[in-house]
Amino acid sequence: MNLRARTTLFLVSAAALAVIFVLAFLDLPPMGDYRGPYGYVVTQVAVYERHATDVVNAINYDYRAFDTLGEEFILFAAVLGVLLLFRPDDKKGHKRNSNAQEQDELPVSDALRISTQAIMGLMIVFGFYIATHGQLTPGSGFQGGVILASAPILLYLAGNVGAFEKITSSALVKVAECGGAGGYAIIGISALLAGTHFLTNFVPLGTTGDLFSSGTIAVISVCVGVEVTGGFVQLTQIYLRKIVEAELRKKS
Amino acid sequence: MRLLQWMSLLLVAVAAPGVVLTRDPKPQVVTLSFYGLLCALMFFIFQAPDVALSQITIGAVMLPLMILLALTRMRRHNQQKQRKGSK
Amino acid sequence: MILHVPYFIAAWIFLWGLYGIVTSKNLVHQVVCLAVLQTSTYVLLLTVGYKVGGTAPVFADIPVGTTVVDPLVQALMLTDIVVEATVAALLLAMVVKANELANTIDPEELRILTG
Amino acid sequence: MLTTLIPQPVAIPLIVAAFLALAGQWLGRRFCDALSIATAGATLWMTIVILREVWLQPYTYWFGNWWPRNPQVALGICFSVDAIGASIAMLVALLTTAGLIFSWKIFEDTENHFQPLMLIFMAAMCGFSYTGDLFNLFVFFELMSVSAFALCGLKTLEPAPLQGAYNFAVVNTVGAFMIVLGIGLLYAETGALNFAQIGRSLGTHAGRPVVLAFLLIAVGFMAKAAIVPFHFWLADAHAVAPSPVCVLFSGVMVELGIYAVARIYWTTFHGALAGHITALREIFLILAALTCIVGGFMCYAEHHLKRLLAFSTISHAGLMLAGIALFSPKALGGFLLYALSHGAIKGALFLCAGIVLHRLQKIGEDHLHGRGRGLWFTGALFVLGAWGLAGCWPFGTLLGESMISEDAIAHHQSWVPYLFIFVERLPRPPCCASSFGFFLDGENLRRPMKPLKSKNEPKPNKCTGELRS
Repeated sequence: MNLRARTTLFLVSAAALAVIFVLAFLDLPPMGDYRGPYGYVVTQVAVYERHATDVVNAINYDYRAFDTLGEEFILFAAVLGVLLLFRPDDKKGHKRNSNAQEQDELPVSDALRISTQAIMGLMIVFGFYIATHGQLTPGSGFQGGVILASAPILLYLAGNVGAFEKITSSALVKVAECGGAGGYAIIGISALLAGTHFLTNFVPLGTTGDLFSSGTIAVISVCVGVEVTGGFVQLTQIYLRKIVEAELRKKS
Repeated sequence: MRLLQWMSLLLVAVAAPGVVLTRDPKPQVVTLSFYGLLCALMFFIFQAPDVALSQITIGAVMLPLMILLALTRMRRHNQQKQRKGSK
Repeated sequence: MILHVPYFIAAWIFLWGLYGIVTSKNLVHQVVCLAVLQTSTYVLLLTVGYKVGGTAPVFADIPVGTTVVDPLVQALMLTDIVVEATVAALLLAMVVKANELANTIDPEELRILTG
Repeated sequence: MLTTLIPQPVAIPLIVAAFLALAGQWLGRRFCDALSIATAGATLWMTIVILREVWLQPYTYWFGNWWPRNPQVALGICFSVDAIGASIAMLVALLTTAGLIFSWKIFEDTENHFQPLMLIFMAAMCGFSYTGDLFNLFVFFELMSVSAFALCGLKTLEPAPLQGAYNFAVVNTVGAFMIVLGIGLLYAETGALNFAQIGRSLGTHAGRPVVLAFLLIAVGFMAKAAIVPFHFWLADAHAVAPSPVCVLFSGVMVELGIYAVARIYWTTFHGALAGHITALREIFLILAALTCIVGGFMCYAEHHLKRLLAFSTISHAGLMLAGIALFSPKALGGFLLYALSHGAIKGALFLCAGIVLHRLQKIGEDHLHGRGRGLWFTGALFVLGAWGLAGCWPFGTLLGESMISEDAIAHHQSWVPYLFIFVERLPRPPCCASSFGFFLDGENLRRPMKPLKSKNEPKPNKCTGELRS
C-alpha cells in the first residue's frame, strides 16, 4: 500500500472514529464533575490508614502497589531488551577500549566544567530528596531516580568522559537495577512470611509527616528509586558508549 | 484559574499537530521537548504535581535525550559507512 | 457542551498521533508520534479526575476532608508515563539497530529490503 | 494454603529473573538454565495446585489485604481466580517450561538475558489470566508486550527480525493506548477499576461511553490476538522470533488476547450490554470469519514452515474469536477447550519446526549429523500435530469445536460450523503434504552432497516427548 492510499484510508476511518468519539464523549460527565467513589473514599482514609500525606504515592506504593511492581518490571524488561539488542559489537568495543580510560579529559572551558559539576551536585541532592520524601510531598522514587540517572550525563557534557565511562559501566549500576526491582518483589513476599497478604505493610507506620513514616511506602519508594536510577543510566549509557569510544580513540 | 486551565489545554491541543507535522527528527526533538513541558504545565495547573514532575523528568528531558542520543549514534554510523564507501 | 471540550481535545490528539504513525516516513518520527498519541490518554484521564475547586491530593499543608482532585487517575498516569518511556526506549534501540544493519530508517525501504 | 500460594506464580519468577539478570554472568550458563527451568517447573506445579483448589469455587485474593469496604468500594487490587483463568495460567507455565528446556543449548551468546525475559514473560501472562482489576490487566498486558518485543528481537544479525519486532511493538502499543482510553471512559462512568465493582455500578443500562469503552478495550486486546485489521504483525513476528518464543506467542499470547475480551465481557459488561448483544455478536462473528478466511488463504500460499504455522494461528484465532463472539456460557466452555488444545498442539508444532530448522542449519554448516530416526520422529510428531489441529479424534479441538458449533446453531448462526470446516479440514491436506514434502525434500536435497555418516545421532529430544504427554 503506498502512502497516498494509506492516507486516504486513514482519513476515512479517522472521520468515522471522530464521529464515534464525539457522540460517546458527549454523554460523559462534564469536566470538573468527578463522581467517585474511589477518589472520595481513598482521600478520606489514606492519611489515617497509611500515615502518608501524599495520597497519590499512597495509592501507587500501597493500595495499588501491585500495579507498580508490574510497572517496575516493565522498565526492567525494557532495559534487558535494549541490552540484548546491542549485545555483540558492544562487547568487543568495550574490551578494546578498557585501557584507554586513563587519559580521560576532553578540552572544554573551565567555566563550563565547574558550573556543570555544581549543577550535577545539586541534581544529586535534589534527586535524593525527591526519592526519599515520596510519602510526604509530590514526587517519589521514580521521579528521583530519573533525576539521579540524568546526573552522569552532565559529567559527559563537562568533558569528563573517562569518569563518565567509569561510573556508568560499573557493576554497581547493574546491582542497583536488579537489586531495586528484586527488592520490591522481595518486600512483597516478606509480607507473606509475616503471615499476611502479598505487599501488605509489615513495618511500623511511624508518625504522619516524619521522614521515617508510612512503613513500606517509603521503603518501596526507595527501592523503585534505586532501580530506576540503574535502569535509566543503562539506557542512556548504551547510546553514549559508542560515541564516547569514538572520542577517546580520536584523542589517543 | 479557569482561564489558565483552558489556555494550557488549548496550547497542548495546538502543539500536538505541531510535533507530528515536524517531519525531520532533529527539530522534532526540540518540539517534543517543548510539548513535554506544555503537558507538564497542564498537569501542574490541573493540580497533579506528581505527574507534572514525572512528565518534566521523562517527557521533557529523558525521552528527548534518548532520541537525541539515538540520532547521534545513527549519524555516526552513517558517516562511518560513507567514509568506508569513499575509501 | 463546553465542558466536554477537553474530551474532544483528547480525541483530537489521539487522531493526530495516529495520522503521524500511519503516514510516517522515518522510524524515529514514528516513535515520537507514538509518544504524542500517548498524551491523549493523559488528557482524558486528567479531565476525568478533575473536581471543580479541588486542590492537589497532598495533605501535607491542608486538613483531611478538603476538596481535592481524584488521586487515582494521577497514579494511573504515572504508570502510563513509565510505560511510554520504556516502550519508546525499546523502539528507539530497535530503530538504531535496524539502521546499523540495513542503513535506512524509512519504513518503506526497510520493508523492501527485508521482503 | 491458597492465600500464600496465589501471588507466587507471579512473584517468584520475577524475583528469580532479577537474580538471574544480576548474578547470571558469574554463575555460569548451565546453572542459569537449570535455575530458570526449575523456576518454570515450580510455577507449573503451583498453577496446577491453584487450578485444583479453584476448580469448583472461584477465589478472590486481595493484595495488601485491602478488602473492599462498605459499601463495596475496592481500593486495592485483587486476583479473582476461576477455573478458566487458572487453566490458562497452567498452559502458560507448561509451555514456558517446554520452551526453556528446548533452549537448553540454543542461545549461547545472549549474556543471560534470555532466561530472565522468559520468566518475566511467564509471570506477566500468569498475572494477566488471574487478575480481577482492569488497570492491573493493562499493566500485565504491557509487561507481557514489552518482554515479547524484547524476545522477538533476539536474533539481531539481520534486519528482518527487527522489522518484525518493531511492527509488532507499534501495533500493540497503539492497542494498549486504546485500552487505557477505554479504562478512562469506564472510570469516568463508574469511579471504579475492579471488574465486579464496575459491573455492579453499570447495572443493566449502557450509555454510549460504555459501549465505546468496550469497543476500545476489545480492539486493543484483539490487536494482540491478531484479529483481522491487525493480523499483519503476527506472521512477521512469528517468522523471526526464535522457536521457544514462538511457542509462547502462538500457544498462549494470542489466546490470552481473546480470553481477555471474554473475561471483561463476562465479569464487567455482561449486564450492561445485554441490550446490544445481537449487534455485538454480528460484528464479532464477521471479524472472526474475516480472520479465518484471511489466515486460511495465506496458509495456502505459504511455504516457509514457521510462517505457515503463523498463518494457521491467525485462522485459529478467528475460530476462537467465533467461540467467544457467541457470548454464551456454553460457547465459552468450547473456547476454553479449544484454546487449551490449540495452545498445546501449536506449541508442539513450533518446537518440531524449531528442531527441523536447527538440525538442517547444523547440516548445512558441517554436514556431520545424519538425518536418521530423530528427524523422522519429529516428522511423525509434526503430522500428528497437524492432525490434531484439524479437529480430529482424539484431540480436544474436536470437543471444543462441537461445543461452539452446537451453540452457534442454537443462536441461529448456522454458518459458523462451515467456518470450522474451512479452517480446519480444507487447508490440512496441503499443510500435511507440504510438511511431508518439507521433510522429504530436506532429505533428498542433501543426500547427494555427503553420505550418511552417523550413528552418533543426538539423543532423542526430551522436550517433544514431554509436550506430547
